[in-house]
Amino acid sequence: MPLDANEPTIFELDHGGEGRDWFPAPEPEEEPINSILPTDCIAEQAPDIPNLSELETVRHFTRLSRKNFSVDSGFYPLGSCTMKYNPKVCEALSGLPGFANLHPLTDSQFAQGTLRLMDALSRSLAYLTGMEAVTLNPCAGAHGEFCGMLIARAYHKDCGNNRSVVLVPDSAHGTNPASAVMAGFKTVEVKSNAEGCVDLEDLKKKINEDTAALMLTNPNTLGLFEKEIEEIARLVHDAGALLYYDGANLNAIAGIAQPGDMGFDIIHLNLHKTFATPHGGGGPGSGPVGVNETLVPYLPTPVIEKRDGLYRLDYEKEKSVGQLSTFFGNVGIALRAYVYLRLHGLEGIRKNSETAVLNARYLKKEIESMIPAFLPADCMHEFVLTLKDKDRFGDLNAMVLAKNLLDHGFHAPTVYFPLIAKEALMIEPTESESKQTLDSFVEAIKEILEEYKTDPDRVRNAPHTTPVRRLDEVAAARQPDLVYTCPLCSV
Amino acid sequence: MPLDANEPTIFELDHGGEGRDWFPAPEPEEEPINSILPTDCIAEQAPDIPNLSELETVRHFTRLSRKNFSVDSGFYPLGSCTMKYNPKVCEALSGLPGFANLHPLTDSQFAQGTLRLMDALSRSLAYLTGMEAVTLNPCAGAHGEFCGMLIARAYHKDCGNNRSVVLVPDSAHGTNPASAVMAGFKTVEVKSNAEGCVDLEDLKKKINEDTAALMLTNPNTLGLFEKEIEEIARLVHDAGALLYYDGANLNAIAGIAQPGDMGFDIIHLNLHKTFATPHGGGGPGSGPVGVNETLVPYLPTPVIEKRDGLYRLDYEKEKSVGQLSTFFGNVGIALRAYVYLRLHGLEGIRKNSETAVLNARYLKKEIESMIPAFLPADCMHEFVLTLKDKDRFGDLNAMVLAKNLLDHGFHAPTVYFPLIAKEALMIEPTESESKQTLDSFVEAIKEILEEYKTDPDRVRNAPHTTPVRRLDEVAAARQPDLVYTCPLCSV
Amino acid sequence: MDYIPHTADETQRMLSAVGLNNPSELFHMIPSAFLDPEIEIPTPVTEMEIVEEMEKAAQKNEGGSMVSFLGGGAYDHFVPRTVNALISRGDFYTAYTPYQAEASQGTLQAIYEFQTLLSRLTGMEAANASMYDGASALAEAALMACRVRRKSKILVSAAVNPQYRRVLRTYLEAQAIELIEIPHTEGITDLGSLKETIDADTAAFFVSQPNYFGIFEPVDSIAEIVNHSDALLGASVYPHSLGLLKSPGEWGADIVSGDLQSLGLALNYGGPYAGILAAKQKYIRQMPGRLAGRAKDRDGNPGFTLTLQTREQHIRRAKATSNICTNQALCALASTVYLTLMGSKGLRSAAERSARNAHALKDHLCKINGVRLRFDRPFFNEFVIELPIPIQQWLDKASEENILAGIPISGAETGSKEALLVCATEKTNPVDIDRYSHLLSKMIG
Amino acid sequence: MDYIPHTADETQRMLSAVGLNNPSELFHMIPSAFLDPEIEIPTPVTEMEIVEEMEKAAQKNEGGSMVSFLGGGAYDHFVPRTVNALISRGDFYTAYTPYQAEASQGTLQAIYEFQTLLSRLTGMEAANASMYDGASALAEAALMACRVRRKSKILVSAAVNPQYRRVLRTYLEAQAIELIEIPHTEGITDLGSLKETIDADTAAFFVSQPNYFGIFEPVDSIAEIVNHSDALLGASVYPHSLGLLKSPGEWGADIVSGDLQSLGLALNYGGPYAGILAAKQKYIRQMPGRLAGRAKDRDGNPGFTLTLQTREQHIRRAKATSNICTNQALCALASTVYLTLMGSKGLRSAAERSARNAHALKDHLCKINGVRLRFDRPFFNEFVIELPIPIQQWLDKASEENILAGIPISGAETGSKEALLVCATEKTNPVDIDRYSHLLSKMIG
Ligand SMILES: Cc1ncc(COP(=O)(O)O)c(C=O)c1O
Ligand SMILES: Cc1ncc(COP(=O)(O)O)c(C=O)c1O
Repeated sequence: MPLDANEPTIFELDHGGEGRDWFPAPEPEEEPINSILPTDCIAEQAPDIPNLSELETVRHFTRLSRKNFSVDSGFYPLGSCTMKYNPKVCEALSGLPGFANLHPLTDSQFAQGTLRLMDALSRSLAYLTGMEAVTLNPCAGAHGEFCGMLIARAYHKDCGNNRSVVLVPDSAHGTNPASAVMAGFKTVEVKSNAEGCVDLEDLKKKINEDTAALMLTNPNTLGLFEKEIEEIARLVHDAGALLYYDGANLNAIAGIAQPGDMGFDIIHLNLHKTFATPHGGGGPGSGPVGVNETLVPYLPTPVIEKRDGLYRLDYEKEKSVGQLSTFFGNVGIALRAYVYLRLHGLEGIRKNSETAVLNARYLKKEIESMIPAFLPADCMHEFVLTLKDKDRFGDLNAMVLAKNLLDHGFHAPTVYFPLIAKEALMIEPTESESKQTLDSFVEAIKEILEEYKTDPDRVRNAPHTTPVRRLDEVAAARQPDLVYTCPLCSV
Repeated sequence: MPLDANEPTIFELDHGGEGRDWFPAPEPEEEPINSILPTDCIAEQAPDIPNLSELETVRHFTRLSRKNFSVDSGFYPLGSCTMKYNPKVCEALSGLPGFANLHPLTDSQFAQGTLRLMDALSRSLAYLTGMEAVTLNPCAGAHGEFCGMLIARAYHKDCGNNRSVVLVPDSAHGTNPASAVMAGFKTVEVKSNAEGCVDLEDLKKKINEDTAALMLTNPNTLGLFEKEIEEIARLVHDAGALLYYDGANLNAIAGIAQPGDMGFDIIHLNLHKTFATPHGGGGPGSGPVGVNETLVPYLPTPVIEKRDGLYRLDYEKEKSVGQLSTFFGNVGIALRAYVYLRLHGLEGIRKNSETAVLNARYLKKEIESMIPAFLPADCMHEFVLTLKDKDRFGDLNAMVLAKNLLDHGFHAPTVYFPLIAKEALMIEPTESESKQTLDSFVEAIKEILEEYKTDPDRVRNAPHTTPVRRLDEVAAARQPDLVYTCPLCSV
Repeated sequence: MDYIPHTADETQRMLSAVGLNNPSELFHMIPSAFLDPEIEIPTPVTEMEIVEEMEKAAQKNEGGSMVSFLGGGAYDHFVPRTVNALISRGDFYTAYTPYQAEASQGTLQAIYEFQTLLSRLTGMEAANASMYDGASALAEAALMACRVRRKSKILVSAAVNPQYRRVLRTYLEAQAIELIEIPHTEGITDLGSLKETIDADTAAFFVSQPNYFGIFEPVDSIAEIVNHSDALLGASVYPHSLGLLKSPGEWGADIVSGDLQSLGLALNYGGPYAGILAAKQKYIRQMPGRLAGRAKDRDGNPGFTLTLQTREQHIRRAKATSNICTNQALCALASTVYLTLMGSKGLRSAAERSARNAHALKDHLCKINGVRLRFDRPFFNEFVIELPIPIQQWLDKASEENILAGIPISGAETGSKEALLVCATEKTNPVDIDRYSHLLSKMIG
Repeated sequence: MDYIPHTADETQRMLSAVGLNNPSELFHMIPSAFLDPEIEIPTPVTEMEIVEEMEKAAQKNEGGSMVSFLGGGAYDHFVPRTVNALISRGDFYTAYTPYQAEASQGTLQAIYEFQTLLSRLTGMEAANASMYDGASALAEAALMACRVRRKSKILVSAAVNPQYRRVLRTYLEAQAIELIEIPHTEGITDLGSLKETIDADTAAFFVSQPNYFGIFEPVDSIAEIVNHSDALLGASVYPHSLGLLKSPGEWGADIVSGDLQSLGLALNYGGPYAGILAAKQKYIRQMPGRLAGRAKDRDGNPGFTLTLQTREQHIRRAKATSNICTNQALCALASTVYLTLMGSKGLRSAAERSARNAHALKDHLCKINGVRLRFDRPFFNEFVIELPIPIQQWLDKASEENILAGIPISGAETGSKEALLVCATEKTNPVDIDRYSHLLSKMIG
C-alpha cells in the first residue's frame, strides 16, 4: 500500500512544534532553575529534538513497523539465528509491574521474587547442559564468549601459565575470534576437513602448551554435528587447554545431548535463540555462561546465593573474573526464558530439538534437487546450500536468490556465512514452522529458478516489492550519512 | 509487500492439527466426563474449530491486521465518525488488572474504584453538556438513542398521552429513525431547507399533539450548526414534545456551547467519537444518555448512587424505562473516556473543539476551488462536498474519488451520506491532524483530478494498490457467502 | 495535556486562510447566549498524574483480586495472553467499521471467520458480526422471530438469567409485543405450562441451556413441544459450554443468542462484552446487525465485504431490522483469536474442566451439615445451594477471607428461600475449593 | 505446552521423506554415549499455571511497589505508556538485526533516528546503534580511545559509578591496558592528581557529569587539563540530565558513553538497558557496534542500510573493533520513541523537575538535626547525606514504612564514614518527600 511508501524521519516531520506540558507546571513561587543549579552547567537551549504530537509519533513508528519483516509476519529462515516463535505469554509475564518496577539496587530481601527465578533458571540451564553452574550476567552471546574467555584466562593464570592462544575453527562465527581477542588472546584458525568438521590433523598441528582453549560450535555453523567430539575433547584436554562451547546452535540438541557430557568446560547459551526470547530487531538477548566444577570460582560477579532461606547477591568472589555489566545482565530477558522453560520442561525441549532437526532435514531434502547442499552429510537444525556452480546458476548467486525470496514473502536465509562455503545460503527453519510453510518455501525457490530462465533480468534486479529496492551500500560506506542533518541548516 | 497478499482463512490454514493441551491433564483416577454430566447433553465430538499452532495464529492475525487502514497508520477523514487519535494511555489504564478482573456482580463494597470513576464520569458529562444526569448504560450511540426514545415514551405515557410520532430531519443519521421505531414510534421526516438546516415551515406543518419528540443532530450531518435552534426548541416544547440531541457531532462544540442550554431535553453522546475511545473496527463504543431534571426518574437501571460514603447500584427505580444491557454497558470504554476527560479538562476539550472546527474550515477552503461544497455556509467540524456536476466531473463520482484517495495513502471520506446531498463526500479531519497532513490531502485531490484528465481509466478503476481491488458487492449480496464451507466437504 | 499538533503560528496561518483572526470567531453562527458556558469539571492532569490516580482506583476494586465463585452471566475463564497481544494492534482497534472494503480486509476477513466459528459452535448456518451483549442479543433475537413469523408474542423460560429477562422486557414492551414467562419447576422449564401457553400467535419460545441455575434443560422435549407449534425455538447460550455440549442446532433451535464474554473477554465489570446472534440461513434477511461476506474483486481475487446491508439502518433507516450501528467488533475479534488459539481440543477441555471443578466443589459443599442443592438435577458449572444460615452472613464471612462466595438468589427466583448461585471454571483452583468448603463448614459449625 | 505445528501424520510423512521411521534416528551422528541424558528440570506447566506462578513471584518483589529514592545508575523516571504500546508491535520485536535492508527499513530508519537523537543529546557527530549497557559502553569507549590513540593507558575519575569502574577494570585488564583511578576530593575529581597523572602514554581520561555522587564536575577545567595532553576526553553520562545540562560536546568531550535506561526504559532489576556510544566523526572507523546509514536504492529512492560493517566481527573477525553482535536494539527503539514523545520541551522539564525535587528533598533533610550533605557542592538529582545514626538502621526503619530510602555508600567511596546516596526524579511525589523527612526526623528524635 502506498501507506507504506517513503516515511520521512522524525526530523523531517518536525514542523516547529512547541512541545507538550508533560508535567504539572512549577508553582509560580518556585525559584528559577538556574538559581538551583549552577548556571554554567545548564545549556542555554533544550536539546535539538523535534516536538511532534503524540499521533504524529504513533503514526510514524506504526508506519515504520510495517516496513519490517518479522517472525510474527512470516517465515524467517535465517541460519544461525533460530528465528523461532516468541511466545506472547513470555512477553506479558516478564513485564508484570512487580518485575518491571524493581530497582537493581533494591535490598535483596525485597527482591526475592526475581532472585528466586534467576536462581531457578540458572540451575535449570546447568542441568540441561550438564554444567556445574551458570551465570546469567552476560548480555548476549558474544558477551558470554568474552566472559568464557576471561574464565579461561583466569584459570590458566591460576595454574601458573599464561597461555596466549585460542584456537577457532575456520567455520566459526565472527564473534568467536573477536571475543578471544577482547579477552587478550591471539587466535589461530583450525581448518575444517572435507566433511565440514574440525580437521583433526590440523588441530593436532596447532594445539600446544600455549593453547588456552578451543572454541567450538556443535552442531557447527554448517549445521553438522562434530562427530569426533570425544577425540577433540581428548586432544584439547591432553594439551592442558579448555574446550569452549558456543551454544548458539543448542537448539539442535537441547535435551538430546549435553555439552557437559561431551567434554566442554565452558559454554555459553543464547537465550534469544534456543529459549525463544525475541531478537528485538537486533537485541537485547542474553548469553548465560556455564562452567564445569573446577571453573565455578571464576564466574563473574555478582553471584546469586541462597543463605538462611534468602537469596542474595555476592560481589566478593576472590577468583572471579570480575564484573561484566552494570548490574546483572538482561534480567527481563532471563524472565522470558524462565517462562519458556517452565512451559516446556524436558519433554518440550527435546521435542523442539527433534522437530527443529526434522524440519531442516526435510527442507534440505526437498531443496537439494534444485540447489546442492554445500556438504552431503545429514544436517542437524540447519544446513548450507551453495550456488557456486556458475555453469548451473549463472549470475543467480546467493544474494540474488535471497532478494528474490523477499519478493515471495519470505525472509532471506543467512548469506555468505560460514565463510568456508562459497555462495552460501544458510537455512534454519526452526521447529515453529509447519510443513505447509516449508513446502511453500520450496515452491518459491522452484519458481525463482524457473523465472530466472524466462526473465533473468527481473530475477537479477529483485527485490521489486519491498519498501525500497536494493541499496547502494558501497556509496553509503564511502560517505557515511549516520545522522540526519537538516538540508537547509547545512548551507 | 507480497507478505500482505492473499491470506487464507483459519479454516484453510487448518491442516488437521490435534490441538494443544491447554490445561493440566485430568488425574487418571478422575471419572470420565459423561459419568459427571448427562450423556445426552454432551456432543459426540468437539466443535469443528481448527487447531492451529500459536505461531500460525499469531501470524495470521498479524498479517490480517496489516491489511487494515487505521488511525494509527494514516489520515482517516471519515465524516460523522470523528476518527481522532485514541491515546495509548487510555488503553493501558483501562486495562489495569483491578479493572479488568472485576466481576459485574461483585458486591459493590468491593468495586468502589470503578463505581467512583463511573459516577465521576457521568457527572462530568452532565456538567459538560448542561444536563441534569447522565447514564453510562447504553453500549453505543444507537443504543443511547433507543434509550432516549424509551424515556420520551415513558414520559409522555406518564403525562397521560401516548404520543406516537417522532420527527426526524431528512439529513439525520439512519440510526435516528431506526431507534425511534425500535422504541415503538412511527417516524415522520422533516425537510431541510436550502441552507441545509431544519425547514421551520415544514417542522411547523408536521409537529402536533401526537409528536413525541424531534431528534436533532447539532451541528447536523452536513456539518452545519442549526442556527434556529432556539426557535426549534420553542416550537417543540410548545407542542408538548421533547427535543432530542444526537451527540455524534459534539466534537464541534464540546465545551463551547451546551445542548442543555439550547433546550435539548434528552441527549446521547458517543464516547467513541468526542471522547476518543477507539472504534475497534466497528465497536465497542459507549452511548451515555443525559436528561433534564424532569426526566431523571426515567433513566434506565441500574443507577449508581452514593449512600453513606459508598457507591452502589440501584435497580429499583419505579419510573425507569428498565434495563438495557446485561450489566451496565461498556464499562471498560467509560474508563478510557474518564482518563481522556481528566487529561483534558474544560480547556483541553474546548481547544479540541476549536481545532476540529478550524481544521475542517481550513480544509474545506483549500478544497473548495477544486470541488464545490454541497452548501456554502461556514462549516463546523466537518463538511460535505458534492461531485454531482457531471459536466465538470464526468464519471469521477464520490465513490471513484474515495477509491483514488486510498491509492494516495488516505482513508476515504464518508460517501453518499447524508442522503440529501448528491454524490456526497463528507470530510471530518478532527483536531488530531496537522496542517501538513491536511495540505497533503489537498495535494492528493489535486493530483487525482489531474490524473483524471490524463489517464481517466486508471482513475475510474482505482484502487490499484490496496490488498484487493474493487469487490463485486452485488454478486456478494445476491448469493451471500457468510460462513466458510470447506470446498471438499460440500461436494 | 493536549494532543493537538498545531504550532501557534500554524493556527494563525490557518485562521488567516479562512479569513479569521481568532479561534473564537469560528463559532459566529452559534447564538452568543450559548457561548462560553460555565462548566465545572475537574481541571486537567498530566499523564503522570492520571496513571497514579487510576492505579489507586484499580486497587480500590478489592473484588478484582479476590478469589471468585461468581458466575451468573459473566465468568472468570482462562484467556491466553496472546489474545490481548493481537487485538491491541492499533491496525485493528483504531480502524472504523469496514465500510471501505479495500482498506479493511483485515477486519472483514476476521468477521467472516468469526461468523463461521460462531455458526459452527451454535450449529446454525449463519451468525452476524456481533450485538451489544447477551441480553440485548436475546431481545433482538426475539424481535427477529416476530418479524420472521409476523407475530407478536414471545415466551421465555423463567429459568433464563433474570438480567436477560429484564432487558428482553424493555425491548418487547417498547414495541408492544407480549412477553410471557413460562415458570420453572424445580429448576427446569415447566413443560406443561409451556405446552399450554404456546399458541398460534406465538412467534418464539426462548430457553437457556444450561439455564440460569446451571441446570440442563430438557431441550429435546422442549423442541418437540415447540415444533408442534408454528413458533420458532430460540436459545440463549453460554458459549463456553458449547465446547462440550450439543449445539443448539443439534437440539433444534432456530435462532441462537448468547454472550461472547466466556470466549476470551475480560470481566471488566460487565463490559465490553458482545452479543451472539446466529440463525438458520433462511432467516438471515431478517437478521439485525452487520454481516461480512466473501466476494471477488475486479481481478477475480477473493476478498471480503460487508453484505446484505439493505437490512441495516444506514440504508433502510426506519425500516431496518435493527437500529444497531456500532457493535462490539473488537470483542468479536478477541473471541475469534481466542477460539483459534484454543482450537476444538482446548475448548472442549476447558468446558470439561469447568464442569469437573464445579462438581468437585458441589461434592465438598454438600457434605457440610445443612448445605444442600436447591435443585437436585444435573448441572454444568454452576449450581444453587441452600445454607442453614443466612446467605449474607456467609458472604460477609467469606469476603473477610478474600472470597467472593457466590451470587445470592432471591426466594422469588428459586421458588423457595434465598439461596446462593455458585460457579467454578477451568481456572478454579483445588486449593480454593478446599478453602471454600472448609470455611463454610467451620462457620456452620 | 508445545508450540509445534505438526500433526503426528505430518511428522511421519516428513520422516519418511528423509528416509527415517522414528525421530530418534535423526540423531544417529551423535555418539550414543551422549544420547538420552538424565536431566532433572521441573516438569512442564501450562500457560494457566505459569501465569499464576509468575504473578506470585512478582508480588514477592516488594521493592517493586515501594516508594523509592534509589538512583546510583538506574532511575525511576516517568515513561509515557505509548512507548510500550509501540515497541510491543511484533513487527519490531520479532525481527532480527537488519542485515537484509529491504526487509528491515523500519528497524533501520529507527536506528538512524536514534543515532541522530543521541548525537544531538551528547553533542557528538555520530552515535552507534547501542551497546549492552552503560558500564560496558564505558569500557568499550576506553578500548576505542586506546585504538584511536594507539596507547594503552586509561585514566578514570574515582567519582565515576563504582559499578562502571568495576566493569571497566574487567575489560581493560583482559587486554593488559593500564587503568589508573584519579581520586576525588570532596566529591569531585582531584584536578591536581589528574594533571600529575595524565601523560604522553594516556589514551583517555573518563569522567561522569554529574558524577556518581550527583555532583557537577568542573568539566571545563578538566577539559583544559586533558586538552593539554594528547589524551582524549571521555564522558559517561546520565542522559536524562542532558535535557537540561550542557552536552559533553559543548564542554569538550571526544567520546561519550552512558546508559539509555533513563530515557524510557523500565527498571527491570537492572536490565535490559542499553549503552550509549557517541563520538566525533573522525573516530567512527574505530567505533564498536552497529551503525545505520542513509543510502539510495536502485530507483534513486532514499533508504537505510547498515554501514561501515568492516569494523564488525562478522566481517573483520579477530580484527574487529569489538566482539559485539546482538546489542540492545529494542531498548534503543524504546528510547527513540521516548525522546520523540517527550520532545525537547518534555526532556528539559523532566530534568528540571528531577533537580527541583531532589533539592526540595535535600532542603527538608538538611533541616534535621545531624543530617548533612557529605559534600557541600552543587548537585543534580542525587546527593550524599550523612546521618547521626547507622545507615542500615534508617534503611530498615524506612522499609518498614514502605520506603527504599537510598543506596548506602561505603566510607571508602565517600572518603569518610558510611553515607547514603539519595535520589529524586520528576516522579517523586511531594507527599513522599514529606514522609521521608518526617520519618527520618522522628527516628533521629
Ligand atoms: C554461531 C554463533 N555464535 C555466536 C553468536 C553471537 O551471539 P550474539 O549475537 O548473541 O552476541 C551468534 C549470533 O548470531 C552465532 O550465530
Ligand atoms: C450522526 C450519527 N448519529 C448516530 C450514530 C450512531 O452511533 P453508533 O454507531 O455509536 O450507534 C452515528 C454513528 O456513526 C452518527 O454519525
